[in-house]
Amino acid sequence: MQVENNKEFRPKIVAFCCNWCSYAGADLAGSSRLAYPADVKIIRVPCSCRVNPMFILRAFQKGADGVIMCGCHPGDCHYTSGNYYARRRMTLLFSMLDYLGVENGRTRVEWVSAAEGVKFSTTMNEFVAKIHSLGENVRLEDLRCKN
Amino acid sequence: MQRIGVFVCHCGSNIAATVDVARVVEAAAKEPGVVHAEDYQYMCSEAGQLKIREAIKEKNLTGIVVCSCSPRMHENTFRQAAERAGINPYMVEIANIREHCSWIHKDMEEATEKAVILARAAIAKVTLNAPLQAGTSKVVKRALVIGGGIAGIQTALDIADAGYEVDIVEKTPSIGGRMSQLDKTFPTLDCSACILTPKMVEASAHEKITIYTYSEVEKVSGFVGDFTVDIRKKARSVDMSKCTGCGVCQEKCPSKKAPSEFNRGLNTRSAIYTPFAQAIPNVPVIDRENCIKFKTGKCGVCSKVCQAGAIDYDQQDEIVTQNYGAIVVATGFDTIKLDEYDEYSYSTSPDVITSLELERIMNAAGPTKGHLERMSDHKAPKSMVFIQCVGSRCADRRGKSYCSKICCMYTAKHAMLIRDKYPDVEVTVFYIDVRTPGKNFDEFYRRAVEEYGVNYIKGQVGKVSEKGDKLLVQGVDLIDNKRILMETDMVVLATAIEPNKDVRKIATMLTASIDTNNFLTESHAKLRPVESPTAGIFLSGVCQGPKDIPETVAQAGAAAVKVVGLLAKDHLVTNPCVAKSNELFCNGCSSCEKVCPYGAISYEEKEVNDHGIRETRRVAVVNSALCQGCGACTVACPSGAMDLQGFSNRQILAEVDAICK
Amino acid sequence: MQELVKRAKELLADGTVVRVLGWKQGDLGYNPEPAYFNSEEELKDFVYDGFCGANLSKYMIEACKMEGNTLVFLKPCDTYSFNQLIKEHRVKREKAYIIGVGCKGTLDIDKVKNAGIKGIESISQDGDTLKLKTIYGEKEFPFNDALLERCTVCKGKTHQVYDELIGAAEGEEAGPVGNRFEMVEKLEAMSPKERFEFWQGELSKCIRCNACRNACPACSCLKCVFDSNQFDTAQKANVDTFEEQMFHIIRAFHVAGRCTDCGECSRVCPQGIPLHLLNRKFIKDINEFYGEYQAGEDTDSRAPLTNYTFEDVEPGIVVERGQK
Amino acid sequence: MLRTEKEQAEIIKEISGVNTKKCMKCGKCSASCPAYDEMDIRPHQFVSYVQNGDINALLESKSIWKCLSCFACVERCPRDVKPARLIEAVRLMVIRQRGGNYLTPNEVPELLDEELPQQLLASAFRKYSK
Amino acid sequence: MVYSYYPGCTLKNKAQDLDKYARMSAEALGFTLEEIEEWQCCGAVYPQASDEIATKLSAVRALNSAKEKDQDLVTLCSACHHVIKRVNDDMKHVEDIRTRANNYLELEEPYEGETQVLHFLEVLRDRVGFDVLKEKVTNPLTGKKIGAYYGCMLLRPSSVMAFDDPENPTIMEDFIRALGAEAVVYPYRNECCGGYISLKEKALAGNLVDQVMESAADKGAEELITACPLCLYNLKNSGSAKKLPVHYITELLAQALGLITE
Repeated sequence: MQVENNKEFRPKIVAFCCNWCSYAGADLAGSSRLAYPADVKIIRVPCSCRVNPMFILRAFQKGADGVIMCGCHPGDCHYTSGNYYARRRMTLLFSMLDYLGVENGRTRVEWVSAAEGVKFSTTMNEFVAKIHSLGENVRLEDLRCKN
Repeated sequence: MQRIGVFVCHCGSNIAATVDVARVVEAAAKEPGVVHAEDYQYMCSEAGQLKIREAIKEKNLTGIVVCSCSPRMHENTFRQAAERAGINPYMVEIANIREHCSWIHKDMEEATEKAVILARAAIAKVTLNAPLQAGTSKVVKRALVIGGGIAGIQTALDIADAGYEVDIVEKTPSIGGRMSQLDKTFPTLDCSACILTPKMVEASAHEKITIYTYSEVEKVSGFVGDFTVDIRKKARSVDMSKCTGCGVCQEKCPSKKAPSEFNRGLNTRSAIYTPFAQAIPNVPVIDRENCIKFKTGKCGVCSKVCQAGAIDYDQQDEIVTQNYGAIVVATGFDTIKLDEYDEYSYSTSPDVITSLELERIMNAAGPTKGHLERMSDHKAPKSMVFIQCVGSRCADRRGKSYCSKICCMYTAKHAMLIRDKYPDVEVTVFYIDVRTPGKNFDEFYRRAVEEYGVNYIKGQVGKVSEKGDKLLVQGVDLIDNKRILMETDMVVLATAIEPNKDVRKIATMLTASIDTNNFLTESHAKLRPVESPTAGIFLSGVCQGPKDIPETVAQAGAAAVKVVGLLAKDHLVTNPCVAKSNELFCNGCSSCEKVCPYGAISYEEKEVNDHGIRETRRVAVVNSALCQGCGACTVACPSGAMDLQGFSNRQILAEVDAICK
Repeated sequence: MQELVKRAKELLADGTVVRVLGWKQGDLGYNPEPAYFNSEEELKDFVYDGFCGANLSKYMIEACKMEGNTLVFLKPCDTYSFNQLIKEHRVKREKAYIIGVGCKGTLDIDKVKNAGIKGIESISQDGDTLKLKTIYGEKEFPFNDALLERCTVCKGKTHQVYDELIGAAEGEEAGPVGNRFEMVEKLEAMSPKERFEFWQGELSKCIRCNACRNACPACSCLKCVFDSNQFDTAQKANVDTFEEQMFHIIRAFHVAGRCTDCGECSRVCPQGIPLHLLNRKFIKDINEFYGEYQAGEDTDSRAPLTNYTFEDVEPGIVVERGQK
Repeated sequence: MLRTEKEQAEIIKEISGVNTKKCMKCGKCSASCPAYDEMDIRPHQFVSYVQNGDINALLESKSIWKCLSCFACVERCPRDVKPARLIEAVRLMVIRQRGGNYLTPNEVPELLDEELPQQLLASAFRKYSK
Repeated sequence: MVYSYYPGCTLKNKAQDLDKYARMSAEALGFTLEEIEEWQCCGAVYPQASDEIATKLSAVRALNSAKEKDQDLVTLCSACHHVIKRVNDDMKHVEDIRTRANNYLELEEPYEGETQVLHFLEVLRDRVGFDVLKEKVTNPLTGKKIGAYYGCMLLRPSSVMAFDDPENPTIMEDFIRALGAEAVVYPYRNECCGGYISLKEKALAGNLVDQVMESAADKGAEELITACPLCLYNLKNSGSAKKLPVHYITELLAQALGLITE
């Protein structure tokens, strides 16, 4: 069997963006033509607090190499407090994944406002670079591979 | 099974130049459930919408995916198109292949591949969409305007003239704002007070307008159509219903050392004061920090001299709670602090002033009664230097990255007025660029140079230092490539402007978004410039971005029209993408209720039939009129009983799966 | 024990309760199981000893739906679970008559068996020693060496909620107080690769029997998400290699901030997976990030995940901490 | 090895770490410079010369020996361009070439005086020669 | 309190007074300056180019030896302070420089900018406190009108030096007032005297010194103080304008503390 070693690694990256700030920030990055790799695919959610840890695990299950969640800056949530809950949930979830030995760079939270097209783009560029440095996600899928 | 139609937009060349639209159509057509796929030049055009409507009819479509620009742009357009063709508007999903794809990628292969994936995700989502029915909510026919400057006054007048009640909340003791501090206005050199005062009077006399001065917004809850706002009326220590505005109290007040806010600290005022003569209301307030009575318990002069008996030392802050259908933010601006720009000697020399301070000096009601003089020795200057862009266009930590927009014009105005009134004063302006877009603006600047002989030098000043009783300006003339060392009598700094420092607090209360410079964000930079992305919140004046008076007044009117458009409705259609609880899964544990920011979740003891087991259970019930659809509850719920319509667990998972496939 | 039975009979007799929830003698000397006793007669099988580890709080969810009140025996750490269930409206305080029973620590029969003691017929306790009658004769085993892991890090012998106490007193001193985060800390100190291998080894033993879920007093959902169609996870035992870790991560996440650290999950796991280490990781993080919190200490505070402060740490802390 | 001016400009940008495109040509660096009058090419021009690749003129400029390294231009630049770093990079390019030294040990004795502090010699050699 | 102390080349030679009075005063104020062993000259110029590593190493060695003793590092000479503080900032924030410098030095534990660098004046302001200093003054310099000469190197670039407001500093004025004298604030106190170029560009250095002297005299200063041997030399020896006497900060300090007489 031939192993395709040379095949360029094209990571799969899921970005959950809240409708009010980060999705709009991504739109601004677009209309300002601030490029970031096509590996990033955005899913629109009303608020970062809509992001269920199940969604993130499911993404990894289905082969994502990185998952990033973006929301309004703390204090600026369209729904007043959603991102504060999201912040706690993600902090604990990421800590747990780290505890299970999953590389902690595969998950990230960034607060991006509707006016921060530049930040959106630089964040995505950084995150993709980080995922490239980590390589393909195998651990999350492999925790039970000794069948 | 859904019958899905996919419509791929070229957006002229905006999408088609980087995304192979035909390939997207081809790939989409192969997806399960897709029975129709086509592309078109401009999907949002009437012709494009017609294609959607025709396809719905011909192919009996039940779900629509449009691959186009951001849903923030045209989601509504396509929903309406679907509705006109007889299907539920919430059966439409958008794949954003412009802002999130064609505009940020250069490689056609890569962009096309991504567009296909985004289309698949939208198809996967729409497969699970269910028709949603929007409810309605009431509209309170009253508006709140936060800020009583020219922006707030104009907005309030326009709304009130349309027949709706408006309340203005102003933090300082009088309405009038920054404009009341200006002497003349460009480019026509009107007297600022002469054009502002009538508007202030009109606002205070208007039967539909209530003005709360010396008041602040304390708490905001609710949402578009029905906000509940707590307004704190700070204790004025003067009974507004009794005071006649005679002014004797201010004259007799023995504490006269507080720096005058209105005169930018150039002189002092009494502890009981009205900020300026034309103040509205013409009722003073006692500044308790500087009042001898409040500090020591002794004095009480004002109370003794007040014939109306209006002085009330025991007055307390009062909270007024009021409901509003719409809120306009008009909080204005201030100049930045110059502590970190000491190369210009602002903190060491009284003869280095800001432009706003010069306005007060030039004003007949100002600290020098309108006489141009140095604050150090009260001598008339023989030479003056204006420095532009102090703190504007600065990428460093000290200043602001933006152009403050108004400085070039007001500096030309100042230079012109000084040369006009005091022809013997030499006026030099150091500039980086002179920016004069606007009707009659460049002509105005040229008149300053050509008719009034103002000396413009291109080059930012490096240092201003005191030398004897003069100021030494060290700069360069970039055109001549020559050192300039100029002795002058006064230096005026065109200081950058920034949003009022309270705006962040207010934005947080309103959940209105704000940018890194603390300017409030508009819903769309071009198409919705006076609306905040938060429904029911509108923007007026400099709180949204630097602008001059004509622009502010125009925007104030625009904001008023948007408010009137909202208040004219009897009901609003609510967002049907709200949370819904599956009572068979609900444990009644109250987790969801705890995270709901709107108090939209309550509990009922309800008899349920769980696969034959009948029992009474405590179950969560969502009030869809209160729910705003954030989804916090859905994640707090451990059993998955709580789900969000339009963004359901299964819909989002379907998107995840499609993207990761 | 006789005192417990005597009191139970009295309460049944005077109509305070119509049933008793306790432990019943099993078929071996060391496997009592939770049981309802509806009459004085049935109480003859009642047992209370070091092997009555089962936390009866969760059974009260069902008991509360029955006619009449129930007498329940709760050990000190079981009362945390009961309080938590009150907070979540899963049990009704007024439908329970709680006798707080004293606890000397609960025992792990495997520790005895692993020491080479086979063929156990019955066990009795004599001071600090367990006396075992086996088919090979009488054996002795130090009581403390047989304690369940959770009882080596006893969280105290104070009952958080009760109607009366028997064999216990307020302000009683806790049992052995070890550092309950010792193993969590050890894992944290490992490299990601080592941690990964540790968990791979442990979680791969899971047979998805759901014993942990059934025993856990926090896992009280009427319908578990893993049995619902909400997340496409229903009825999928062992289909996907990923789903086991997902199950355990999500299970731990769903009880985060609600888990009282009662240790039932690990106690009942037939494969011996140290599941409590997942829960304790969340407890440790919560304590560090948001301040000390013990679920079940009260019935009205906000749980850490339904609460926030403006100054909460950012999720990036996980990365920053990892770099140290 | 001979380099083109364009290559030299790239080297200067790299070792100085200056992004010349950030300059908005306000002239505040030159306005702040105490040695402005002694310079043939002025601090703000260093930025545009490097940007335009006019390196030969800079290598021959006497300005590189006049810069005081006082960082007034760096401190006051509104765009964080750091012209002093560019001037130093050009000076290094000169002294790293053979014969580019501006100070030789032979000159020293006649420059010395009784009070002259060691650091002046140390700094002069650091600045003027390789 | 014991601080690691980096005197620098000039303080061991032409500027021995600056050094001597500093140590005396330190003891009087209850702290000790402990000279680090085997220090080397810092080079007197901060190398700005990113490809210069060797010229930064002596500063890193000094910083590391303070780190090993778990002490803050105190300097006196403005040039040394400037070089060491900026190199420390590089070691903290510039990965490339940090890696290469550590590769050269092969230390037991890599140096990553852990040491805190303090100027002697910062010790007086932030650790001793000017109010405490004032109490310890036995011989107040009453009646003296003293101008502080900061020069450039202590203040700029402020983002790294973080010494004081770069355009309107006050630390030396507060110091002067603590000693009982009158501080004369004049605009050119933070302008460069041209010390570095005084060897080869005498005319330019002369102009700059004249400007400083004129500015100070204009505001009524009768003498100047400085922390920098190079400034002191240049202010004394360059230019043609009327000269004000120039002293080291520590000389005045020792006088005010009654350790020496004028």
